[in-house]
Amino acid sequence: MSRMASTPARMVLAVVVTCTASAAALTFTYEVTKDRIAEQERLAREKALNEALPEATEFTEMDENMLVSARESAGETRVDAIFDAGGAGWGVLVAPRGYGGPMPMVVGVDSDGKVTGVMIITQNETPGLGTKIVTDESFLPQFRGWDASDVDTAVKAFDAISGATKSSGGVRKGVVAAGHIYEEVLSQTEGGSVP
Amino acid sequence: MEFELVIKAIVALSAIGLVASAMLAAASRRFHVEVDPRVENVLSALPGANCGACGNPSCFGAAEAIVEEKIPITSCTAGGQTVADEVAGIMGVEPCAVAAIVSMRHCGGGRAASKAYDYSGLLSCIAVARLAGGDLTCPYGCFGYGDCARACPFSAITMDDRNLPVVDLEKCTGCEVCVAECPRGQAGLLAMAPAEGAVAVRCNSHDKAKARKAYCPMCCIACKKCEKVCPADAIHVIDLLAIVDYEKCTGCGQCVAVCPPECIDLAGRDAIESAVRLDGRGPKVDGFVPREVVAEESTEEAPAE
Amino acid sequence: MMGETLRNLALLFIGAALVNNILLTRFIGLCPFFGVSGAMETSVGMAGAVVFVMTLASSATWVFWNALLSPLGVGDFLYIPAFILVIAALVQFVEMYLRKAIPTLYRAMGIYLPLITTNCAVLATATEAVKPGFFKMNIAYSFGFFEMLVYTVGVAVGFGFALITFAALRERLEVAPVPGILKGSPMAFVTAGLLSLGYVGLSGMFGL
Amino acid sequence: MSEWLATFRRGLSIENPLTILMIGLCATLAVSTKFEGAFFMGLAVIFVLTMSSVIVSSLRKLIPEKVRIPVFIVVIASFVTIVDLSMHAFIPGVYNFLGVWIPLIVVNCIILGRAEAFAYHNPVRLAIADGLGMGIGFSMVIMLLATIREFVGSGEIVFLGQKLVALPSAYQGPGIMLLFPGAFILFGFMIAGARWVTWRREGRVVETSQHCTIEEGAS
Repeated sequence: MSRMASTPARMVLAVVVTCTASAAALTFTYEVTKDRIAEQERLAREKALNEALPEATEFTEMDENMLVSARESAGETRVDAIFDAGGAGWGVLVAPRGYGGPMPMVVGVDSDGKVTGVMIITQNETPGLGTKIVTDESFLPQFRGWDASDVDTAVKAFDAISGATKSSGGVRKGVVAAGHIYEEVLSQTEGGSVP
Repeated sequence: MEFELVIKAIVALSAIGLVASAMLAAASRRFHVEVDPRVENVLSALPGANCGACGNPSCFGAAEAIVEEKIPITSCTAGGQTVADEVAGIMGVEPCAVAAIVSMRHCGGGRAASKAYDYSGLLSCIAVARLAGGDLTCPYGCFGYGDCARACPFSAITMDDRNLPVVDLEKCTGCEVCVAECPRGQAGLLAMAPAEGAVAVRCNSHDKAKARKAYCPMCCIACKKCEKVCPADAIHVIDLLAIVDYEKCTGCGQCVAVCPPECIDLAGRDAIESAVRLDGRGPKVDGFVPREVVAEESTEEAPAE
Repeated sequence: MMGETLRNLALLFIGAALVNNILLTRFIGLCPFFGVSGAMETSVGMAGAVVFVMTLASSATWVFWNALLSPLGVGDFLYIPAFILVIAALVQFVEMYLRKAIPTLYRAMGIYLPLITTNCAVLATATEAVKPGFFKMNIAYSFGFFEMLVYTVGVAVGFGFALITFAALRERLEVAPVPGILKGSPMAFVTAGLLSLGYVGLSGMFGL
Repeated sequence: MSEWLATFRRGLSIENPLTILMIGLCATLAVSTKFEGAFFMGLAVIFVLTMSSVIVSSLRKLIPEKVRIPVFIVVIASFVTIVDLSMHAFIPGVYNFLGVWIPLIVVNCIILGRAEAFAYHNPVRLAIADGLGMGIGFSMVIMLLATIREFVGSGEIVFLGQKLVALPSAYQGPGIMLLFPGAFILFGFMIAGARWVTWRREGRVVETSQHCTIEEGAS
C-alpha cells in the first residue's frame, strides 16, 4: 500500500495539522454549547434554591470574602456559593461527599436560623440504593425546622436510610456544614442584607 | 463566536502537538536502533502468541534471532509450515519442510495402573506428585489429573475415559508446554516426536520386568518381539524398554501388531480410538483402523516402500 | 505542622491505593486487568510499567495544564485531546528511549508499553491529578506538584497490587475444578467480583 | 454490498467486542447500573467509533506510520469532546450519570483498536460498516447488562424520567446487583451463557480472547 514515509517533517506536520483542525472544531462546539450548559446549570441551581427557600423571591450571590470565611467554618465540606434571599434567609450551596462523589446541594436557612429545606442539585449515587436520598419522601423533609445555630444538637435526631448509609451521611454532613456557616458567618451579618 | 478563543485553542493544542511530534521525530533519529526491516516483516509473519516454544521470550525476540540467523527459519513450531514458508520468503532463502513435531505420551496405564493410596485432594498432577511421590505405585506413570490438558495453549490435549491425556495431532504444535507442566514430563513421560507416521511406546519404565508388571498390566515387558519384526531396524529394547529411533521408523505398524501387552501404538490412532470409545459408536469413525487391520495393511504396504 | 502534612500525604496515598482502588472500586483500567493477569510474571512486569508510565504521564500533563491550558482558558474543552496526545507521545518516546538506552529493561517491560497507551487508568489518573473532582474523589482543592506525585504513585501502586493479587488468584484457579462452561474468563470475572467485594469493604476507612 | 454486510455483521456476532474479544470492559461494567446511561453510552460509542473510522480511513494514506497512534488519538479525542459537550448541554441528567466515562471513551480499546486494526487498512465504505457493527454490538451487550441490573436491582427501568417497567414498590432488589462486585459476577455469567449458546450450536470451540493490544510496529 502506498503510504507516506515517516520523515521528521512529515511526522510533525501530520500531528500539528490534526491538532489545529481538532482545536478549531472543538472551539466551535464549545462556543455553540457553552451558553446552553451555563443555562442548564443556572436553571438547576435556581430550581433547587426555590424549593429549599420557598418564600424567597430573588437571590443574589454573596461576595468572595463571605465565601472565604464560610469555607473556614465548613471544615472539609466543599462550599460552592452562598445566596442571599433578601429578607427570607440564605441559600447555602455545599457539596458534601456521598458514595458516588460530591453531591452539590442547597441548604435553605431562614433569617431566624431555621433550616427551611434541603435540595440536592445533582448526585451520582448508586441507582436504587443511594438515590433513595432523593426518592424517599420522608428523608429530605426531616431536616426542615432544624436549628441552624445549634446543628450539633439537632443532628442527633437524624435518621439515615438503611442501605444508603453513606449517601444519607453525606447529606447530613452538608446540612451540618451549612449550619456551621450560619452560626459562625451568616448570623453575624444583618438580617439577610449584603454586608 | 470569539475569534480570540479559537486562536488560543489552536495555539495550545498545536503547541502540544508540535512538542509531542518533534519529540517523537527527534527520538526516532536519536534513538534510532538499526533494525533490520526484515525483523518487522518476520514479526508480522509470526503468530504473535508469544508462546516461547522456540526458546525466545517473545515473538519479537524470535524475529530478531531469525533475522540474525541464530535460529533456523523453521523455529516457530506453533506456526508450522505456513509461517516457515512466509519467513523463508522474507529472508530470501529456499523454504524447507518443517517436520511437524508433536507431543507423545509414554504411558498406557491410566485406570489399569495400581494405586499406592486413595487420593482425594486437589485434582492436579503437581499436587498429587508432591504427596509421597504420587498415588501410583509406578514411578514413571501418568497420574491422569490433566495438568497437561489444562496447560496446553492450543487445546490439543483431552483427558479420555482411561484417565490418560490424548494428544490431537492436528492441533498439537509441539510447543512443549505440557512437558514443562507435567511433574514427570521431563523424566520422559511426555516427549516430542515427529507426527508423520510414528509409533509410540506407551511406557517409559526402566524397572525390572517383575516389579514393573506389578505396577501396571500395560507396560513394556522387554520381550523384543518388536525388535525382531521391525523391517527398518528402528525399534530396539534398550535398558529393558523398547525405544523407537524416529530417524528410521516408517510408521509401518508391524510392531504394533505383535506387541503382547499392546503397549506400542500408532501415534495418531490413540486419539481416534478414544474418540470412538467415548462416543460409543463403535469403530466407524473416519480414519479409524482396528488393531488387527493395522498389521495386515502394513504388511501389504511395507514391501512397496 | 510537618506531622499534619505527612499525615495528609499518607492518607492521600492510602486513599488512592486501597480505599478508592482504581481497578476494583472504580472500574478503571480493566482491560489489562483481565488481559495480563493470566500469569504472575507478566502481571508483575505490567505493574512495574504502569507505575512508571503513570508517574511520568501525570507529571507531564500537570506541567502542560498549569503552564499552557489553564492560563489560556482553553482547558475545559481541550483537555481530552491534549492529555491523551501527551500520554501517547510520551509512551512511544519512552519505548524508543528504553530500546536504545536500556535494552534489558526494554525486554522486561517494553512489550507492555504500547498496551498502556490505551489504558484508561493512565488518562483518568493524569486528568484527576490536574483537575481534582474530575473522577469524583471529593478532593476540594487542586494539587501541588508534590501532592500530585504522591497521589499518582498511590493510584499506580494500588493498580499494581490489585493486578498481582488477581494474577495469583487466577493461577490457583487454573488447577481448581471449575465447571467447563465457567472455565477461563467467566470464572475470572466472578473471582474479580468477590475480590472487589473485599475492596468495597474498605470504603469509609479513615473517613476516606 | 455483501462484503459490507459481512463486515457489519461481524461486530454483532463472531467478533463482538465485549463477549468475544473482551475489550472495552471498564465502561461497560461501570455505567450499566442504569438502562438510560447504557443507552446513551452506546450511542456515544457508535458515534465516536463510526466517525473516527471514517476519518482515519479517508486519511489513511496521508498519515505517516510512525505518528499514526498520536494522530488517531487526537481524532478520536476530538469526537469524544464533541459528544461530551453536546451531552452536557442537552441531556445534563445523563451527562452527570455518565460523568468520567464520556472522556474515557477516548481510551476505550474498542475505538483505537478498530482504527488501528481495521480503518487504517480498509476503504471508507468498509470502515463505516465495521464502526457501525462494532458499535452496535457493544451497545447491545451493555444495554442487556444494564436492563438486567437495573430491573433486578431496583425493580424498575427509568428512561429520561419515564418509568418503562416497574415492579410493585414493595420489591426489595438485591443491592449487590447495583454495586461493582455484582457487575463482575453478572458479566461472568453472561459470558458463560454466550459460550454455552455457541457450544450448543457449533460443538465445542476453542476459546479466543484478545486484549487491547495496539501493536506499535512504528518505533
